[in-house]
Amino acid sequence: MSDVVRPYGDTTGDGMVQLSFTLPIPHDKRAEGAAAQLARKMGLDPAMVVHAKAMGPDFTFFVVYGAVSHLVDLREVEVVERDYPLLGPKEVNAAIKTRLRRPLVVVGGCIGTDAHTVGIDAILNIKGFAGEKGLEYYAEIEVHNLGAQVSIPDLVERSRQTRADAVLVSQVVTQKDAHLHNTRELSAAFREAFPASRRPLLVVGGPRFDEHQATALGVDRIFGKGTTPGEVASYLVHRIAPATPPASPEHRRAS
Amino acid sequence: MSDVVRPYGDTTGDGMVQLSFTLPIPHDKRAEGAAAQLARKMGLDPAMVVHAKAMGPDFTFFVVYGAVSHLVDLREVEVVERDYPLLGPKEVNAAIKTRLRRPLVVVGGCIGTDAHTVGIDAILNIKGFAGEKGLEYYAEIEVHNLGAQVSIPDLVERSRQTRADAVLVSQVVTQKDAHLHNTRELSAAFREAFPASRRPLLVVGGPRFDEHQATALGVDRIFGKGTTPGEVASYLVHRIAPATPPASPEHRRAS
Amino acid sequence: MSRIPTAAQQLALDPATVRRARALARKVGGPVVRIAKAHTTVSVERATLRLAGLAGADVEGIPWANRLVDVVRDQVGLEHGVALPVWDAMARSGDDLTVLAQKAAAGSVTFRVPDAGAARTAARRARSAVAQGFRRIDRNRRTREKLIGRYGDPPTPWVYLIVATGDIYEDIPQAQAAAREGADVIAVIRSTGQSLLDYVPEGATREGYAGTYATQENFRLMRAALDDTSKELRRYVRLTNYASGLCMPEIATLAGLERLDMMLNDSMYGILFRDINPIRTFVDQRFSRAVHARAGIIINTGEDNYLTTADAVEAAHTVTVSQLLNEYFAKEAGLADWQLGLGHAFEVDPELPDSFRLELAHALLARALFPDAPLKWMPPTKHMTGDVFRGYLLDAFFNLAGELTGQGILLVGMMTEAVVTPWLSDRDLALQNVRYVRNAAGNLREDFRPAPDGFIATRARAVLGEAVELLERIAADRGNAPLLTAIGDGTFGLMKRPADAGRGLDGVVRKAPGYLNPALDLLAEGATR
Amino acid sequence: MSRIPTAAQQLALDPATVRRARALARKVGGPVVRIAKAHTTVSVERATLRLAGLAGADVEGIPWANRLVDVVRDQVGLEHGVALPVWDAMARSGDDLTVLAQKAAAGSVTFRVPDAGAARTAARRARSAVAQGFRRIDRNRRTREKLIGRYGDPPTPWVYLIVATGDIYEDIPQAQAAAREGADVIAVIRSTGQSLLDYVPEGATREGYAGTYATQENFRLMRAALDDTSKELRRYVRLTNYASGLCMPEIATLAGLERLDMMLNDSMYGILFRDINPIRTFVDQRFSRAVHARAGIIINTGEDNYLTTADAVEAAHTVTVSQLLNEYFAKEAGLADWQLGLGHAFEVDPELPDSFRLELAHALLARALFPDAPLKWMPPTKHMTGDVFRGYLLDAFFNLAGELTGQGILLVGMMTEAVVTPWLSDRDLALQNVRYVRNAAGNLREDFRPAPDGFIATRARAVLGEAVELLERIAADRGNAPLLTAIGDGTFGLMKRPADAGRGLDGVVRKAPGYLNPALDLLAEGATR
Ligand code: B12
Ligand code: B12
Ligand SMILES: Cc1ncc(COP(=O)(O)O)c(C=O)c1O
Ligand SMILES: Cc1ncc(COP(=O)(O)O)c(C=O)c1O
Repeated sequence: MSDVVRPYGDTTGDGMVQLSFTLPIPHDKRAEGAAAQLARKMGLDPAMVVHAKAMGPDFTFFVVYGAVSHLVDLREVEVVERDYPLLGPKEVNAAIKTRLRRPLVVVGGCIGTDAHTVGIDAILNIKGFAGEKGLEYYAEIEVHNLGAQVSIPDLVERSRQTRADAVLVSQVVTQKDAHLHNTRELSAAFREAFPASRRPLLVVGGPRFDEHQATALGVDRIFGKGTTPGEVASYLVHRIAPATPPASPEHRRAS
Repeated sequence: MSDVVRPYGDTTGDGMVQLSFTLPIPHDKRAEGAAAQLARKMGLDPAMVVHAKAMGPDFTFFVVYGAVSHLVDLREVEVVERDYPLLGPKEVNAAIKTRLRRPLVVVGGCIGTDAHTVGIDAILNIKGFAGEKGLEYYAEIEVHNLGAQVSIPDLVERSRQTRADAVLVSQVVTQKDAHLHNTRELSAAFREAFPASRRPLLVVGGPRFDEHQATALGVDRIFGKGTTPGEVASYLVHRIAPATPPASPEHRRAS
Repeated sequence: MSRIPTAAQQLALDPATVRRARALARKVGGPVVRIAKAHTTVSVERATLRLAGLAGADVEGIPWANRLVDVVRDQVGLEHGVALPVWDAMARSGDDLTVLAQKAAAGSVTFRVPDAGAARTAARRARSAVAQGFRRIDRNRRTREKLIGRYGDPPTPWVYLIVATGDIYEDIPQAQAAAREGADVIAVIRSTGQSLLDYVPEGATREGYAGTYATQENFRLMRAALDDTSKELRRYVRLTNYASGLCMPEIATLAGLERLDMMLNDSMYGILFRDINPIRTFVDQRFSRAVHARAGIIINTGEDNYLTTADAVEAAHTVTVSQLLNEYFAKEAGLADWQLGLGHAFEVDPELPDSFRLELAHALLARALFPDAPLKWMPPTKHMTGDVFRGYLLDAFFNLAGELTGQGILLVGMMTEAVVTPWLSDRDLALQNVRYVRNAAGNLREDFRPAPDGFIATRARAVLGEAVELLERIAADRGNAPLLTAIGDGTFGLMKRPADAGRGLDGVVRKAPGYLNPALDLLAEGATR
Repeated sequence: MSRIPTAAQQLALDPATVRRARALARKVGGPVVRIAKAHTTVSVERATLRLAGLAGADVEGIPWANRLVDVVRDQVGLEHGVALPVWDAMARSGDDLTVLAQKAAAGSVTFRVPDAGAARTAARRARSAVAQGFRRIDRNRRTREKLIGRYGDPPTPWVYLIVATGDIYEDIPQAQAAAREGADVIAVIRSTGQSLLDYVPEGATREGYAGTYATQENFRLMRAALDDTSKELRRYVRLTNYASGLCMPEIATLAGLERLDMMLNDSMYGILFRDINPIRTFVDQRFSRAVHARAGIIINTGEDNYLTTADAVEAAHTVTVSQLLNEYFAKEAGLADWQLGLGHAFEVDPELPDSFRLELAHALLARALFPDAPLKWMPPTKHMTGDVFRGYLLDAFFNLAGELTGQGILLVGMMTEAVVTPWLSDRDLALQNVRYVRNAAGNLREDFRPAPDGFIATRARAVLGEAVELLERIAADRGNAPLLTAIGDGTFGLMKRPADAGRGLDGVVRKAPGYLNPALDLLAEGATR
């Protein structure tokens, strides 16, 4: 397989894609031209405006098909690959027991006004997700699931009280980038509340996060849709109870 | 309304669009990254890969949502506007009678291997389209509908025999640009067979043509999806029996 | 054309079992009503003031109703209600309500619980002031009835669409566009987090997340816009919002005052999904339902929510139990059958064999149990994915189930359910879906005849059986409010919510013997003065 | 689970009317069969040579079969068939068939119509050569039966998917992908224009427009690829192509030789939609159907095509008439009920009220009239638009109708119908649609009980009535082939096709008394030598 590919409609290299959008203009010939203009700006050539429908007097909906000229260079794809070994519950427990020599403490919840707990529960509750048990199931992990709509000050407070090793936060509502704002606030608050060396690991998750943005948002790791508890547990072990301690101590608290 | 607009999801200016395509690569994290890369190249930022599905071992289908940064400039939209008055059947007949003083002869059909006659029939047959009668209904228009899969030499021949004023050709199959190839062949053949001054008007139509391409394809006019017979009749009168004869005689035959 | 058998006939439900289910709901709900009657809450008291015309907020946006109730509570407590102290103070100072609130907020009013003549005066004046609010609510109800009389009511299921931009000024054109495309009901979704605010924001708002704040002014703006559209379309377009969260009674009141037509209002949603204290919820709920009853507002209950966390097959009977409880509480508060938009949803895992027939079974069961209620039928959400094509397909079958089982209110599903709050085009496409299904296959109901011994009827009877069992298990508790015990034990939606915890508990006050609330009186009496 | 009544019971069809309809089809079809028996065509003769093993083409790509038949025809005419002159010449020269064809093309062979002993020798040798072809066809049939025996047959409706890239090497992976996703049948759509070619192209091809050329090599490549996939999936994946156009008999033969499993093969499609001469069509068709019968191939007829030009409600009865005629011609040619994939389609205007129920009525009527035929159910095409979401929705209801009415072969609809020939992803999405509908709602058939006096049954009976009327009108013609008159008058699909015009007429030859065609004999006798 080549490293450079194009979208595939029914023939290798045809570059075909489907597109739909609304323009805030009435439906007429000009509107169809405007739709074609946008499609061309997106790289479709030719762009076939195959459907246009007035939605009231001020908006028009379009469906466009066409070939894009862009090439996808697979060598340039950046993927947040799993950079830690995937462990089973037994291995996780054993690692914590032998290396950390105390339970690993996790505090979790949905911050801000977000009340979508199904995702964080999938990671934390015994019931788990996709056939894997959640972190509560791990004998060596102590889980404090604070549930929905936890305020950031409360979260900081509980992390302090419980001497949390890691704080796990879920954000599902993304309208107006709510998840990004909240995550930035979260990391700012923890940076303010803890000296770098004692700050718990900050892990956020939710279906619409871009996993590359961890650094930009000031957190240690982002988990996207379909995450399983085992991945999270393995990551926590890797960061908090690593096989060989990390070269630079980073921001791990003294245990 | 401003002259510059952006796609509209649920808020003015949000730029949101929906996109779907297939990449010829197996479904894994890299594939999702590749999909995001393509979306970014198309101008989506952020690009949310909201769905990815393996289609067998070699292909992956994606649905992407996101905001495009492109602006649509309505002033730059080119539209093939109707540059002739829309006439009713009575007016068309009267114009031909008084100005041409003989019936206007039209030859039509589907060329090449295309057998989709519904479109050309909609324009030519009495039954018509969208409530408008077809050209056969016009007393002053003489219609020769040759039907499906007419070869270009046959079409040239029949145009000569009938002394056609206009040749109307439909092309519905567009796979591998069949319609474009056929149209180019058509115009080449007519240019070869007729002196410029006697060449019949060449009109092509079909649902997937780009109306701007007439000159590029060497024809006089292109009609797209939803064309009605009245539009075509009005155009023919405008070109063949104009109110004031065109400044330069162009390629009209002596009558 | 042959007559369509009723849902109960189609399912061959045993009438004795149905009666038993209702009796159990009453048995379980009764003690909770007694508790609700014995308490008031800050929001009930604020709602009373709002009925009397108190509006507006201080510079920080805290409503005068909150400021006033807080001061009264600080000074004399709320166990006698806010009416006596407030109208007593007004009688003494001659201030109007707003001025009094402002002065109180500034710390310059001293309240007392009046007695004897002063109490009678205060009570009389309070009643007369609050009655004005009810008269406005009554007028709104008559206006609605007049408009519906003029335009006629749309056929069921009513097409119910949401707008959720967060900005009332984007919501309005989107709502109007949706109405033009065929929506019978527009719901303005609330901003995340509003349910936990212990005050109702003021004014027109543009900054909600995933929804728009419920404010009196937003209500007014949207109702006025939809009135315009109703006129244009010659079809009365209903408006919906949420009487839930910590301000349920006040929002119910504002809905009545601004002629909203439907309100989301569930007896347990706030408890389970917002961790609001159970007592607070039941007290607030009883007040708000009485207001809805008066205002001619249809409530929509929230059973669909259970199925977003629990499995729709395993937990099907919890939906039925909740519907029975919602019905009991609603009727107790004065609502009529036609006002009960009992909720349920199309949430069976689409991968399950016969999933569509399971949906039909569940939907028919609700139809059979509540033949006169305009059931609110909620679309697939949990099993929606980013595959918007598949989403459009599931929504079509949801629409079909709605038609085949005679649902009353069809909350139209969006293909982008798993992606974004609905776009303008999502709504347009969704309505096209509804229209096609209804027009092409709506009458298929005549040809749909599940056999009494068939898969569908058998499943429906099984769910009813499980519901009765669950109610029996709850009723078997020997405590003085078995339902509260059950809620505390995690019986519903797997959430444990003990009666002595949860948000808003500090806003609950046990009534003293002299407690007075003219709103409750006017509601109970159906009086206008 | 209660028993599902048959379609005929559900519709309360009058058995006498059904019998009358069949009798009329026989009356109308009979004279055409007599005409077909009295003629041969160039393609029938070429097919005979192909059965005897003649393959390959000259440098210009003209098949040796064409070259040889043309020379024979030039020299001695075809009224005695090609077999006698050809095997006579071979007997004389000792050449094999290919060498003879090459020499003939080079002009170095002189043909004659042998008589007496020479004729008997030629006839014997011809029969023995052609019989080899049939033995190969018979072996293929046994192989198919063995594979199906091994893997079992999929439940109906069989999922039928098209590939249409124009390039056999793109088609193959797409077909395999489709099979993996659940296709039971793969159809390779032909290039536009192939039907008007009076020869079958040779070799693997990559340059078709909107379809791939039907060639023996393409057949072989695709069948081999699908055999691999069948093995991988442990499910026999059927392969379909088109026995239509000017080379219908040859393509039918190649299909038998390469173990294709189904063939599009309609008695009137070529006449109406390709302006192929009616006599040519009926002669070619009779031969090709006899080959299909022998090969165990299921034919698919093309009634769906009428509804792309005519209105599906107005013209519903023409579909029924054509189905009855196709049945008559098919049985006359030796096909069994299980081989009759009679066509019909979901093409009612979706804007019409009750459009879905009209579809159900039409589909049930076909089911009732042909209870043992594996009806081929075609998806919406005419009313598909560029709105791919709406398209996906219509396809879902098409799938549902297929399940509710027990169709045999489900030609899966594509959301991009009005846009492009199907993309890989269209097929994947389409299969997901089928799977959902089948899994979620397939058993809804048990709950679907149109009342005998209801909309659906009434409509079905009305269509049958109109069909009988139309057949009566055709039969009333006093000419010697009323069906040909009717076709000439534009009775079907509004197209006038007189018997003495149309493409391929010059390839029709009236048989002389001594006409010999060992293929026809072997077919008639069911013999293997
Ligand atoms: C269930 C649900 C609800 C339930 C929530 C119940 C509950 N207790 O959680 C109820 C009915 C209460 C609800 C309410 C609302 N909802 Co809601 N809801 C959904 C729904 C249908 C499913 C979400 C879900 O449970 N997914 C399943 C879980 C397992 O997936 P997940 O969250 O992605 O989690 C996985 C990964 O992301 C990851 N992960 C997630 N978090 C974390 C955290 C960590 C640390 C890690 C490591 C991993 C991780 O691991 C999980 C397992 O793989 C979605 C639509 C959909 N189909 O997606 C809408 C949706 C999320 N809801 C939405 C909205 C807007 C609301 C409301 C705000 C609407 C309103 N205004 O009233 C309300 C209010 C809620 C609030 N205040 O936040 C929108 C959000 C739009 C957006 N993109 O901004 C959605 C997308 C629907 C829509 N299209 O409008 N909702
Ligand atoms: C009906 C139909 C058929 C019928 C045609 C019957 C007939 N006598 O025409 C039948 C069943 C025979 C058929 C066969 C095939 N079809 Co077809 N068919 C269609 C279908 C469903 C509708 C087309 C139609 O009638 N539209 C209605 C008319 C009124 O619209 P119109 O053509 O756009 O015409 C309007 C304008 O465009 C304009 N116009 C058109 N021509 C002209 C000419 C002039 C001079 C003017 C002024 C205006 C004008 O005015 C008309 C009125 O507004 C489309 C799918 C779809 N829903 O669009 C596929 C479609 C066109 N077919 C297609 C294909 C591939 C085929 C086949 C080649 C498949 C095969 N390999 O076997 C065959 C073979 C046909 C051939 N050799 O060409 C493809 C084309 C793909 C592509 N873009 O290249 C389509 C899009 C389906 C698909 N997605 O695969 N088909
Ligand atoms: C009954 C009910 N109340 C309220 C809400 C809204 O939630 P919130 O209280 O977060 O506004 C919902 C959610 O749809 C609901 O179903
Ligand atoms: C019965 C039948 N034959 C043949 C065809 C194919 O057309 P063509 O002959 O152009 O290949 C069709 C079209 O779908 C058909 O239905």
